[in-house]
Amino acid sequence: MTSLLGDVDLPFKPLPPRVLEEYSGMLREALGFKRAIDEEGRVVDESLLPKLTNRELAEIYEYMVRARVLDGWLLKLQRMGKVALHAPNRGQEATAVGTAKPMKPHDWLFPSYRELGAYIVRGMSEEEILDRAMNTIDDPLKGSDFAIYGNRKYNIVPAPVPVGNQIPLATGAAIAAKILGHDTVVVAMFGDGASSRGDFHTGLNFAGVFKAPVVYVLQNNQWAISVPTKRQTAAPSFAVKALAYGVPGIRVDGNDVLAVYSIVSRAIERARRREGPTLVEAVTYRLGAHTTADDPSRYRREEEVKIAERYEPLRRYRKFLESQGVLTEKEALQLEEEWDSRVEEIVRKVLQKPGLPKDVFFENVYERPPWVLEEEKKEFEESLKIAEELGIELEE
Amino acid sequence: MTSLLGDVDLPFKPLPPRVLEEYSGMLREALGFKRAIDEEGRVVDESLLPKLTNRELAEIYEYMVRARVLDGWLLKLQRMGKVALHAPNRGQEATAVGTAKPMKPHDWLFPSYRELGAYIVRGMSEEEILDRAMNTIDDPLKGSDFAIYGNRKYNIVPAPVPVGNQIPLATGAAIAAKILGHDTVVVAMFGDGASSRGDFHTGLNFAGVFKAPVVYVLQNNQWAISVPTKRQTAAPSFAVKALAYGVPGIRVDGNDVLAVYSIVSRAIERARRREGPTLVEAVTYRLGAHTTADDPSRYRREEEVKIAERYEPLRRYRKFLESQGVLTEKEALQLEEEWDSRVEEIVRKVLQKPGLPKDVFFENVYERPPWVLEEEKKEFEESLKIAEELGIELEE
Amino acid sequence: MPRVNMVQALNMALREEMRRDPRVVVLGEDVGRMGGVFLVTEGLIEEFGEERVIDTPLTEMGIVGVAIGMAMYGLRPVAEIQFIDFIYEAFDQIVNNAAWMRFRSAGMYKVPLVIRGPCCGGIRGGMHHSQSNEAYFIHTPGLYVVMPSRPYDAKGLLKESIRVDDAVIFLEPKSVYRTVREEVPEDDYTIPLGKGRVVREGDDVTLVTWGAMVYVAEKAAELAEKRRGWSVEIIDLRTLFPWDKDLVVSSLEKTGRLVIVHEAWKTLGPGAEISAYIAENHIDLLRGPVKRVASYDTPFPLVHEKLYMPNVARIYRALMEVMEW
Amino acid sequence: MPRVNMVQALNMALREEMRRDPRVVVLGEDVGRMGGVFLVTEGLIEEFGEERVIDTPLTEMGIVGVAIGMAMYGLRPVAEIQFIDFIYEAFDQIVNNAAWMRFRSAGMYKVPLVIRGPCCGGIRGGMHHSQSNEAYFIHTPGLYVVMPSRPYDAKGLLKESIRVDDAVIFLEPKSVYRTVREEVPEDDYTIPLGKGRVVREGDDVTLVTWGAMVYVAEKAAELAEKRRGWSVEIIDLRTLFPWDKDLVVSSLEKTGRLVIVHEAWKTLGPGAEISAYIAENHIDLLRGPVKRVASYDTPFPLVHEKLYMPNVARIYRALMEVMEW
Ligand SMILES: Cc1ncc(C[n+]2csc(CCOP(=O)(O)OP(=O)(O)O)c2C)c(N)n1
Ligand SMILES: Cc1ncc(C[n+]2csc(CCOP(=O)(O)OP(=O)(O)O)c2C)c(N)n1
Ligand SMILES: [Mg+2]
Ligand SMILES: [Mg+2]
Repeated sequence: MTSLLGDVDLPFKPLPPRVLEEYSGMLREALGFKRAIDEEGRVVDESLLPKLTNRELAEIYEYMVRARVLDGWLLKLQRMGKVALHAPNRGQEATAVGTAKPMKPHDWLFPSYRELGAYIVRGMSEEEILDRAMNTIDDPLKGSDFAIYGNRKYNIVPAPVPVGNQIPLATGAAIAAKILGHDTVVVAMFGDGASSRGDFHTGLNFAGVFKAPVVYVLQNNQWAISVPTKRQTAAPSFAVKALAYGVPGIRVDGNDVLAVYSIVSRAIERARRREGPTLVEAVTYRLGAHTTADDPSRYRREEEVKIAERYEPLRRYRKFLESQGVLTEKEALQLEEEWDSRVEEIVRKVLQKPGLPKDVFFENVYERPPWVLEEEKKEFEESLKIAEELGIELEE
Repeated sequence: MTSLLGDVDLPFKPLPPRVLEEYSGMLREALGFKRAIDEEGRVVDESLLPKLTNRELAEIYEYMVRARVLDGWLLKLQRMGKVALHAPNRGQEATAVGTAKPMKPHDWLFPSYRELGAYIVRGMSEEEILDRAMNTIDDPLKGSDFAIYGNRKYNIVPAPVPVGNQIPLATGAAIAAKILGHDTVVVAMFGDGASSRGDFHTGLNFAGVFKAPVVYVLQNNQWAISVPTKRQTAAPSFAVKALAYGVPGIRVDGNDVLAVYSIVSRAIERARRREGPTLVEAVTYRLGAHTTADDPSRYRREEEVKIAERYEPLRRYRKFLESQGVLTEKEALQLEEEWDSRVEEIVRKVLQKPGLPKDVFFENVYERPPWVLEEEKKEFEESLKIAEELGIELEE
Repeated sequence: MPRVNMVQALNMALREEMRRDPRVVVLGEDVGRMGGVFLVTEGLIEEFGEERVIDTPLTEMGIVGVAIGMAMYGLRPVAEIQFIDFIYEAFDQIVNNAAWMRFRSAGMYKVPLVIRGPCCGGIRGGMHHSQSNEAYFIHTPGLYVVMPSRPYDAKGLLKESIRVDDAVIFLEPKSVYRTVREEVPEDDYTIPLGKGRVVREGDDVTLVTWGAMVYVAEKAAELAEKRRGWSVEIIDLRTLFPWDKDLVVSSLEKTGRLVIVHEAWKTLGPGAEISAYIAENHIDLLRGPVKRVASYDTPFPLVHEKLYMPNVARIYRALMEVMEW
Repeated sequence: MPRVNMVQALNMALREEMRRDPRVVVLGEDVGRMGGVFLVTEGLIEEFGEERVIDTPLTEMGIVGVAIGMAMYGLRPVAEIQFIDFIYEAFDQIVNNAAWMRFRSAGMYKVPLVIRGPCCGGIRGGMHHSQSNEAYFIHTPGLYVVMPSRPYDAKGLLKESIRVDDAVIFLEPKSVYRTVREEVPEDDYTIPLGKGRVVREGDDVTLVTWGAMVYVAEKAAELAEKRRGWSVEIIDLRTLFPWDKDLVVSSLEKTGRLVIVHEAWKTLGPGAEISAYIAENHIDLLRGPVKRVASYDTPFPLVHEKLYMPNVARIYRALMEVMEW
């Protein structure tokens, strides 16, 4: 934007040619498609192979496996009536893991609800996730909402259920880090549907204006419940939306964990150097239902899902690892079995835990409860007594 | 967006080259600067000269003069305490007139609060505008808000005071026109500041997705009260924001009435052919204060305004008209005097008119007032009686 | 007459109105191909096509804002908010445009719009799939606010809401969606806005409620009758603005005692207005305190929701307090 | 002690808190170079720089959303809404994040944020520069709601609001901004949230109010005293959530009569809660009806605003109704 304040360079003329040039470059990235390996695990772009040790490469695979195994268990537990709702992660493990892995522990993550892999990378255990999902006494979020994870211990802010309203928060946290002189970077994750919300607009606009050290990872999994991307926007990519805010946008194969890792880690470095925000569009595919309450056969063809399976992130990464001599197919599959039995054990343990106390919802409304809540709590306690006297079961 | 629904063409690949091509073209328009005549009234782009008769060319000038004269009167009346608030239009007459002129009477306008020229082109008289500004008995909006004009007679929807929230309404009206098979086109006008609101985002996004027959004219007058454009967005132009929605955006010299006319009229035709929406960024300059309540010396340099005066739309258009033999300088200035005395007379008349009835605000809340309002109206009437009995003046 | 549940009754209402009036359109997230997450709009896209049953991008601000523009232009849109808890992004549009466009334009433009969506708790939906936020809309001049408790009313009230020339917030207690079935005529009938109904007659105390709480109140009333012999009159308001004060007052004339039960938060919940109205205009009728049983003033919890919302014990306790005063 | 007006008192509060605590930042439209349209933030950018006094793009959703993120990260932002009438775009952020983040995160994240802005009528500002929309926030669990009526309170309450570890909606009656001057200490003092004050003692009737209505109520009370000999006790609540029920109840114990006066719309305005609370818990204290004088349930009009808002005649009428009951 032609500078005006304290400057008399008036804008009644074309923009300087360097702007068009810069924007043409940004456009190519926003409409491109970065991948390091193809769907058969073959390297297609060396420059996108992160410099990682074999051990680290294997670790990335293990995170993806853990996410997938846990996802399966959450589905199972939901069907058993032990979990209120679950949003399947299957197919999106590469984006979650590839995004979280390059973050430092003190960086902040504002996730959405479909990123088990990211939580695990940042240190959340299966047990904690199951405590949350089943609202045991150890639920770190004390029964406050469903399908949502977060814990300050890992600098993971609990996701909002209202889609996308974490985006300006992430921007604000990043601006705060900058003001305070911290070298923290903030990462926000959300879906293609979230891009339609006002929050996306204001969040990215502020980030552009204030050069906030934040990386937005938009997981374009092709669907927002039953709404396909072409109903979400007429733009040819989501990455191109960044250009509206003077922010670079880059489209990447979200099922290629290495490409996601490389692109996100560059964006994080850029943010850490205080050069500004980036929007990464990770092209992926939601292989499962939207949530356990959803029946996708109402709106999408099985055929599409079958084809999408070919691009599924674990298989291709496994092939890559094998080709690099990091892990054999057998070792890889063994890992899955191992984690499956480990999680089974954890599930058993968590199922034994008691639930949250009855009055838990009176906590954490204010730092100091106002008299209104104190009076209400008294009424609450009396009503429990009355129920007992009457011999009625309130929670049936 | 790669089509997915009922289509198995999965997006794990770069976008087709034609998309990049198309978008490169859009980018050039969005970062360009269309002008038909330069600030000395010399033709610089023949292709942007609209095919208009001399009579029509002169008429356009007259509209601009009327807007300017009326603007002056509103300022004067505000200083006299006769008008609550006025948002000066000076410097933006070309955008207002150039936008409204190519519209058909049955097209709908969703304006903002700084477009006297547009209201006049669409048939609103000085008298009506003054009735509104002074809330006489003939105020078409019956005292409902200040600095806002509108009348269904001319298909002008009263502007909102909350900046920008007319944008999705315009989109919705356009979609409705399309559904109903009308050939109506909708035009929405708003400022650079409005582009930051969620409404801009959702309004343009829906327009892109549903190919709504709507033209958005963003008047980039360089300021949103004291906030310069570079604080509003880090994007190099406002037009480029359209690309986020799959919508063409085009940057035009908003002080060149002919360029605005040509570009808006092409956008209207495109919409009328049901080929989709357009965002026009009209680059202009707010020569006056933000409103009569504002003191711009607190935040901008007088020097800037002086330079901007050189680009002022009436002078340059006058030069053009003279060079084309349409109107001499003298005739042009005479027109101004003529309108000034005409408006003076109208002001005198309007000043004589009585105000609105005391209970006017009970009207038009609902089609049929619910009992709550009926009871309140009774209380209201009683309170007037009590005031009389007590001998107190309530409205001092 | 078919025996249908509330989802089916709402679907009937939409279908009939869309057949009757080509200006009626439906829009929202997943309302088309999918038929809505609760299937209220099921089958409509097949009958009326993509132009009248419109799947939208994910933004409540956009859905409502665009629907207002449609309504002003001449359509009669019914906008679905997938869960009413998500309506807050649309708040500016609802207040400034849906509610006030008529006033702002001195009656030149009207907004015949229905904003409908599932509300209220009872399905273990947590913070954002359980709210009863009607108070925000009742407080806003220019809106009608409606909440049916049973299929018959749902159909008649939705049809009326679509025909009214002002904006209506139409709240559907989702816990009732499939749990109550009754005979619902296939004819064209409507129920006027602003009229409540007596669910259960009684002489000792008037209990005013709406939505799913009608059923909880009935249980509490039965218990109170059985245990203490108290005779509780239950009124289902159905419309929350304007509420049926004549019905409430005439019941109070008989009972002299008032309990209000709602799922909305207690502080400035709708019960506050009803109580304050009585204290202002009919205090002479009161033989004791006016008790409100409401959700506690905390965000809606995922766990123990039945303890958080009004339940039989809480209502019973309130009845005791007014009867034994 | 300097004699200052409310704008100056607010400016003092901001300046002192910013000096005391480097985490305090100010953001909003035109708050920087311009010092705010009412000059509440005048001079702050000169003293604290662009990083702590932040001019923002034009979006209330963005201002509030970004400020919430800042607060969670460790700053203590004061976000200005240029006129509180424009807050609706931020509603989703206020409810879901400012008010509920503590609950959503089980206390792991807090939002020490003040959202402040000019409210209320009396300056002929029309629909969108005059609203008293505090009821929306009072109804929302998790927020404090504050409205000072005079410079001294404005300073002490704003300082306290900045220090509180929850989100505060801080409403400034703009008609008082420059019309009332009084001595305001330059020291560091705060006024606790939740405490009202007795503006005027009296025995016959308790009048509860806040903001600019305190002055109108005083005039009405004087008139009532002079004409009828009625002794009116006026309470300025100052904090609207949680409101000072002890002060109101103890006054009622003396007077037995209650009138509530506010600029918010009557239906479900804050007066409804106060009245309902009394009817619920202290009906035995009441010697007559509880009257509310409030703005009518229509959008705020540009013309005849003094007839629309509570005025001396309307308050006098209410006093008559409770005294002569
Ligand atoms: C504001 C809001 N509106 C509606 C919903 C209901 N809803 C939950 S998830 C979802 C789709 C989200 O799509 P996307 O952002 O693409 O994320 P994905 O589920 O694909 O991961 C919708 C509409 C919601 N949670 N929040
Ligand atoms: C939602 C909202 N926030 C704040 C304001 C106060 N305000 C009135 S005009 C204005 C600036 C508008 O700038 P722009 O959109 O560029 O239009 P311009 O005044 O330059 O014509 C502001 C902040 C408002 N009217 N509405
Ligand atoms: Mg998605
Ligand atoms: Mg501007």
